Amino acid sequence: MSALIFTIVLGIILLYLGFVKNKAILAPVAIAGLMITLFLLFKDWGLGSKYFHDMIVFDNFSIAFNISMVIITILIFFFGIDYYEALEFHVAEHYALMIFALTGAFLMTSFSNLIMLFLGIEILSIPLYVLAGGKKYSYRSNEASFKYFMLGSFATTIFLFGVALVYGASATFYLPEIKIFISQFNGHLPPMMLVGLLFILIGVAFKVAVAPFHFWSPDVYEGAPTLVTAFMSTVVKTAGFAAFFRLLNMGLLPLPVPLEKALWVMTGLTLLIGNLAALKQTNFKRLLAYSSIAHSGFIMLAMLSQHNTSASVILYYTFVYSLATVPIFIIFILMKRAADGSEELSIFRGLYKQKPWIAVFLTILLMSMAGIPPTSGFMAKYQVFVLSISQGYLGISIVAILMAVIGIYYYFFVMREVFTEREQSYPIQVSKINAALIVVCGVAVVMLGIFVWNLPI
Amino acid sequence: MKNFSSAIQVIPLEHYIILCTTLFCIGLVGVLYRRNTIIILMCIELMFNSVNLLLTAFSAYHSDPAGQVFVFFIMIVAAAEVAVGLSILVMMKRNVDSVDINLLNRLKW
Amino acid sequence: MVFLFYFLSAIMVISALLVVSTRSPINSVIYLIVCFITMAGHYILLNAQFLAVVQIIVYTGAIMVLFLFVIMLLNLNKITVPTKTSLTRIAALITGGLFFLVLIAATRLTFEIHPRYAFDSKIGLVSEVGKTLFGEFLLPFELSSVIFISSMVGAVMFGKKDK
Amino acid sequence: MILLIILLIPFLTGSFLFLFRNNSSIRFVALAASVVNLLLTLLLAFSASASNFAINWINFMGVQFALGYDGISLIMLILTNLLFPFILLAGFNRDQKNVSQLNFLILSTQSALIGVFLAQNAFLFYVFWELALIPVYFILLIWGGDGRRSITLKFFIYTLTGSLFLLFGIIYLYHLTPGNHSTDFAIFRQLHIPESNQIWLFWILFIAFAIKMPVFPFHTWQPSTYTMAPTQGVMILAGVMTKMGIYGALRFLFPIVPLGVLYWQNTIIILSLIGVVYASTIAFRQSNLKKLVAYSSMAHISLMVAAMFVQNQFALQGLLFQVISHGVTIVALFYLVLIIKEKTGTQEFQQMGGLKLKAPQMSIIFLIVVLGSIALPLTAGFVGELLMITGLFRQSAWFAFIGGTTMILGAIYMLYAYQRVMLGEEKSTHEKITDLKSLDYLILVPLIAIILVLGIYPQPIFNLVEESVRSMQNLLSPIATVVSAIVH
Amino acid sequence: MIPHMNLALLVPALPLLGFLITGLGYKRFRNNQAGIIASSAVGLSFLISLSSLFVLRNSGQDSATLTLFNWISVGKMNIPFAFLIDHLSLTMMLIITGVGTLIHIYSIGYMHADNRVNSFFAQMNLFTFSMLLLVMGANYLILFIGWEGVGLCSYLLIGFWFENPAFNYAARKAFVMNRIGDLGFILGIILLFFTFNSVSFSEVFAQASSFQVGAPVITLITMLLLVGAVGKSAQIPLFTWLPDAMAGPTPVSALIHAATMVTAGIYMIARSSVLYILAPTTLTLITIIGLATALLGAIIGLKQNDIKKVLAYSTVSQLGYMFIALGVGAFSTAVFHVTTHAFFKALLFLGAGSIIHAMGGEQDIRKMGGLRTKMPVTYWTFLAATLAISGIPPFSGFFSKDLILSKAFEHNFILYILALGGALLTSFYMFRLLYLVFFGEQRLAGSHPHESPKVMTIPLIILAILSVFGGFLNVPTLFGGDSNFGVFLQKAMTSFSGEELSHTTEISLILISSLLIGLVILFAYRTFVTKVLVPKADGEPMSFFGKFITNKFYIDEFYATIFEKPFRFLSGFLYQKIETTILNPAIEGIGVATLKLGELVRKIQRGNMSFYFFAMVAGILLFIIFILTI
Repeated sequence: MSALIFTIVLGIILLYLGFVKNKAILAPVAIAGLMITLFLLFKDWGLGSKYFHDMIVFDNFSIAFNISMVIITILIFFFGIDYYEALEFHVAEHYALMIFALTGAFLMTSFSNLIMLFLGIEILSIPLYVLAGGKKYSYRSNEASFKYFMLGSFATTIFLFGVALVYGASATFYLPEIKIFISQFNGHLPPMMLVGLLFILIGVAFKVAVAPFHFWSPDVYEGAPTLVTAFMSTVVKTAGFAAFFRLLNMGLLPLPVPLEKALWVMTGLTLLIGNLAALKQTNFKRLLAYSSIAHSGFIMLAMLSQHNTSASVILYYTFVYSLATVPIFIIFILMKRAADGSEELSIFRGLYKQKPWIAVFLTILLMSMAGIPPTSGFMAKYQVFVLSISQGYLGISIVAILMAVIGIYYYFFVMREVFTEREQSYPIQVSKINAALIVVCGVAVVMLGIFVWNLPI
Repeated sequence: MKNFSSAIQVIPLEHYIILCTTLFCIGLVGVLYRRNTIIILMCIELMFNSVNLLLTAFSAYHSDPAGQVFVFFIMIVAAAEVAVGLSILVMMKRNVDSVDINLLNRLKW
Repeated sequence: MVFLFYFLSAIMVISALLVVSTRSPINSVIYLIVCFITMAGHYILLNAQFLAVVQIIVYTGAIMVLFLFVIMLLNLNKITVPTKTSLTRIAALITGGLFFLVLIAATRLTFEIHPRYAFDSKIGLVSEVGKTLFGEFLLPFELSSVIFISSMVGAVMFGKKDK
Repeated sequence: MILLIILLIPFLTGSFLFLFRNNSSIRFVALAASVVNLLLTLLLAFSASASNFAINWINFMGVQFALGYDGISLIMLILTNLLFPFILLAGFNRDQKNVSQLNFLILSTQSALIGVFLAQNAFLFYVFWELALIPVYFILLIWGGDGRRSITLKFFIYTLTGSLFLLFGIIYLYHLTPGNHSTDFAIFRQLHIPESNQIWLFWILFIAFAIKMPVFPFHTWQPSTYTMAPTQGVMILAGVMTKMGIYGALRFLFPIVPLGVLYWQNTIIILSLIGVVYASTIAFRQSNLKKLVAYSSMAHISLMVAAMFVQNQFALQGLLFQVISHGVTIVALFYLVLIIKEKTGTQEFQQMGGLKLKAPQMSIIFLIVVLGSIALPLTAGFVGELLMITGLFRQSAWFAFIGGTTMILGAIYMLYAYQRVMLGEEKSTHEKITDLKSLDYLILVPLIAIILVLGIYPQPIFNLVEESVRSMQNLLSPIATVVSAIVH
Repeated sequence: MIPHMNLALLVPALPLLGFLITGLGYKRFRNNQAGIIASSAVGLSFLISLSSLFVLRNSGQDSATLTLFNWISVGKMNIPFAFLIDHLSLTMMLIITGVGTLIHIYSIGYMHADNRVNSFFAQMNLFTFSMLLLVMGANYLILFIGWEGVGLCSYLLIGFWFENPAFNYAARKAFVMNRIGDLGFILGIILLFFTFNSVSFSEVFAQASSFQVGAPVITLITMLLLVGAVGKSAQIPLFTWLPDAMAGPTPVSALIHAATMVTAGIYMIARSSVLYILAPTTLTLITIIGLATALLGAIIGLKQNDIKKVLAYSTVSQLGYMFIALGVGAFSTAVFHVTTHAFFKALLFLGAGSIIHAMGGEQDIRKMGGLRTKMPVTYWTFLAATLAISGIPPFSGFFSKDLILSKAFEHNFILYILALGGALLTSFYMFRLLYLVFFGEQRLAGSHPHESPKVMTIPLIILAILSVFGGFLNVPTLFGGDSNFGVFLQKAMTSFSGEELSHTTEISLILISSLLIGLVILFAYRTFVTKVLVPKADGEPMSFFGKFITNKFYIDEFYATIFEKPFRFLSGFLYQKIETTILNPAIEGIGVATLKLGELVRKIQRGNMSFYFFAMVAGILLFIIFILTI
């Protein structure tokens, strides 16, 4: 709880710091603040404290996810030092909004009442609508923000309608009570309840870009400022899945059969669409967007294979995925800068010759994304498959495996560009801090693959 | 004021549900039907309101104030969203000089 | 009371339909305001006085005015946005209709909702709502400030003219 | 502990290569490491005491970092460590770009391959299995020939598809293990999986190996990849990595899904035999020397697969013997292809001929290798093929006959190749050709010596693997009882 | 263990040593050094073989086994690297080393001008080594090593002048055809192994007695072994490689394709006589194959104009006779014919080599003539050999061939008639050759034939002596002899002990055949010497049969049509149709289809907001229906 409060305060502090007109102090303050948050979060570990009539529950699950998200945010802020050098206005707002979004994410990991979920989603989303449009005069940024907002609020109405229906049937917003309510039907839920739950699930699924509610994500990811995209595809995704899992785990398990089947269909569709659409992608940012959809599919797979390690697997998956994604985005930013704003895959050509170390780490990161041992991405996928196969979902596991192959194809397609020579490669400039962080992330990605952990959450 | 009667006592709950569903669907059709962004925004507001009414009706039916508090929060969020949405709209108008939602389609495939 | 319910409902539905179908945004706003006012009437019928007041203040008083401002500020009434092709319109209507049918079917299918508590007409009163809001729902109430601050920041960011 | 040392030496040395600036010192250090490894391996092979290494790794997933070996592993280990010095030598004095990276990648491959052969649990096996592929991918991508971009990707995706199915199989087996799940081979072996499951599980596991080996319809990646690959890459691929498939099949299929093996036995044998005839026939048609050798490799491997699936002692011993023999022969062949390419500037038969006039020594060595490849008695190839055909004969005389056609077809296409390259009139393009250099002798003479010595005195290898083959048969004894149950 | 028997190990070891010395150090030798080393290696082998013979005789034992080491020992399969010295192998060893020495010496002269003479001798030595391995092996696998080894050397030596693509083709053809036979052979060995659990001669033959005559498994084994023999000994249908093998240097033809290697098949069957006795069906087949080959070879020989081709077809024909002998169960007779044939056919080839040498490489007999005076030694030795091959008493060929004919007569009268016909044809074409080459006028303008040097003529003379008197090794009882040779061999193999022919029948048979042969020689003399009838040039029109025979019954073309072309077609079909058109695109097609699908899926993302709304609503709608109906 103290972490939550502290983060909000931090956001406000950052807003005020905007008046100082000194961009240089923003990132250090934000990072220091988040470090403190991290410390506060660690302090709560194992306490399982509940607050305000059980509105939010800071159990180990939420703390673990929060820690993971804070770490990723810190990473992004570190990269932001360099990134926001170029930006002149509203830097403080950017930091503050990200912090606010993080607050929303905290709520999404710790809610136990639908209203907290709703508020969490909104607190997360509204700053993101703004952040996506952060490059005010950029047409693409504008479009991204607009699309995100329109589709997002539409999804919110759907979500709310679902909440209303569930409330109508069960007369409560508390997940444990909903669970009790559901359990008295022995799996034969009334249609109203079913539809209501479906709508709620769709509302959350929208946030994590699960097909067929994923349409916003490629466009928004492509149009938004790259750092924001990195934030969205990591922290927001983590928060979304934490919320999703919590919703299922606290409120709906064992999942009513029709809903379960619907979710399986969504998982399959997500895997298919995410991977297939990325296959022929030539825009790197968009490729990452589709790949992020694809990863959603894998996480869904882990989530639906209900097992007591599912939460840990999702945490591991989202964390290592984020850990690989952020530096990839950073390398991309650097490449894009060098290539005069081009976002095509071909800008990576010749990187190996130009900066072999960057190329090697990019390779490691991409390998992690593709799921090649011994990187952590492989371990994540492995654990997902262990879950899904142990729970007997063989058919969808085969589909997932085939899709993993496709995934390998497009990641290695990029890698191939990196190692192909070109007459004049783009003169990429890497600042020391960025280089250090890329190295740290690359090493961490491998190390996490070798030292796999399993948290009891 | 103390014993003010409530419509929920005489009107069947189904009627409220039908009414709200109708409104919700009208809003939905509006979203699909129109290309003017501002009207689509209004339609979304309409959908919010239908949810509000539904929640209030349920709240009254269950005699549980939580539903009405939820409505209050929805209103808060709706207001915030409208603020952000309209500013995005303004920005869009500034950039492309139109409010046609289909004009923004450079990001695709 | 029954009559009042149907009367309000009729106005509400008709004005809602008009919101969707009118060409001019200004008219749409006006109809939407009508719709929201009838909605407030519904709240009063349901004895949710607090909500009725908030509805009037927030929606008709703030949100819709905001809409009006924007429309007039940007001179949107003059801009003609091309209408959709008739095919998409029909598709929209059919989709919406289907949606309606399915939802109705889902909500009516052989299920009786049992009220949770014994009837109490006072729950919608300001005092009751206030107690709940500042008791059970204190945390969300506090946190909703974050929503406002971020939307405010956003609006300022977008609206402010940079040199 | 020695196992861990053997596993790590190449990789660690490879990592230190970046400290050197001088190309020749890089190569020398790499070579020294691999030679040391070879010596250690031989020490291991001929020392009486067994050696194991195990530490806990990922406890909650039942994964130990456990290394160990039996005769089959040992054969593979010897092959790997025997071939890598030559593979590294093949790079000496050649004009290559990024020497340190190349040698690092080669050494990493060696480590990964050693890991595959030593791994004692399926997870570790899988990790090394994939790891072996990565450096090879880069070797092909960076140092490959024309069309490397698309061919490499195709190769990689193709093999990975198989691997992921293997992964599926491993996880499936893992979830069948009792109690706290485990991926140990030892525990996998004790699973009694119902036959209906074994029947499909067989394919899930087999596809990865089938693609790697490759078995008939899964081979299409191979010729183009071999043709495009740099010589050192193709040596690794053909010499050692094909054996990974064989090793994997021996590790997974027979002990774990014996009933599945039994069910599909004839199918696989027939497929492999089709592969033998098919590849041999196609090889004759090739106009490119490297491609011809590629198809010849496929033909030999197919015969090995067929022999593997008849599962009797002759076939298994012959197979394991042939593993070494084929590895040595194919490496020598590809090295010769490289020299020929360097000398004539081409691999197309049309532009070659009469090389024997200018380079008689090379032609003799080439001939000896060719003879080894077509299994002339007193070369290693003969011993292996004889035993394999004997094994096939036990299953069915027709299998032996079709497998034996490799003797005829092999002679047809290999001698055709020899004739087109070495014999005939001298081509005018061959003006400045010289005979072999001392480096070439350093590589080729030991390889030929191995081919001949093993052909004349093969017994040490048989002694090495006999026990494992017997234990393998013991593992298969349940099958035997089932077979007899079906027969009676 | 027989004392001093280990000496016999030197017999194969010396040629191997010679091979290694000449092969590895081939750059350093000048002039005739390599030839001398090689010849002396083989010569020493001959001496040692001879001494081994005496050692064996003195020991009073029939055979000796020398084991070097365990070659392959896998499970029940236990194959030692061992040699068996018995009378049969000693006979073969003596032939190989004896004739081999002469041919090696001869080669010194014949090849002196060639710049790769050193490698020639290396290969010759390697061949001798392999051949010795073949005949000395104590089990079928060692035999097989030699069997394949001689095939290899044959390949190398046929293609010795490798600049000529046609020669290379011939070499490859020889190797591949041999390999076809070898496949049958190796399968036979494997079946043998599974039948007897051993492949060593002694054990197999010891166990064979437990099988009945005509046991299917024995028949199958013998049939498979026969396939090998047919390939190696150039019988129908695998004989076409032998005439083409004449591409090699002439000493090679003499050593490999006349005296030794081609008789390996006969040796192997003779060696396996114990098994073959048990398989009458196979024996009948052997007889038929032998007869057909004998006649076919003889008929084709009638019309050949290349001196070496004539001799090649004559070899094919003579091998057919040996097969007949094997087929009727007269194994020792077959080996006897092998021996005499080695003498006179080697002589013939060497003589032909001498002629070719003299004519400056010309091989067409139509362009020769009148060499009798120019090359007297060659002429006389050639004449001796011709008389021997024609079976004129008392030349060596007479004894062996007559024995075969009489055995054939014993067996079947028609067989005898046909075999006799073949013999007549043999004498006709041999004398045709003799007359065309040595009689009449010299037909090639501008050449100055001269007698060959001593190093070549001395071997000729030695061989001529052997050809003339070699038959006395095995004088039948009819002439007061005691069939020494046959008795000698009896210890190593079995034979049918059919009833002996009465002496009167035998004498009448000899008289008839001698008379007929005399008539044929006379006829040939009238045709080619008196009438000076020279065979027509290639282009001139010929009768149908003439053409048919001149073109060797179109068998090469026939094989090309039914084997080679289909194989080429199949190869092309598999590569271009199956591999390139079906399999490759099929796998690639999966990839391409996936990419196409990806493209399609990508196109769903249209960038159009209205569409996104529609898609979302449609999705929701479908999911509601989905969960409500399921």
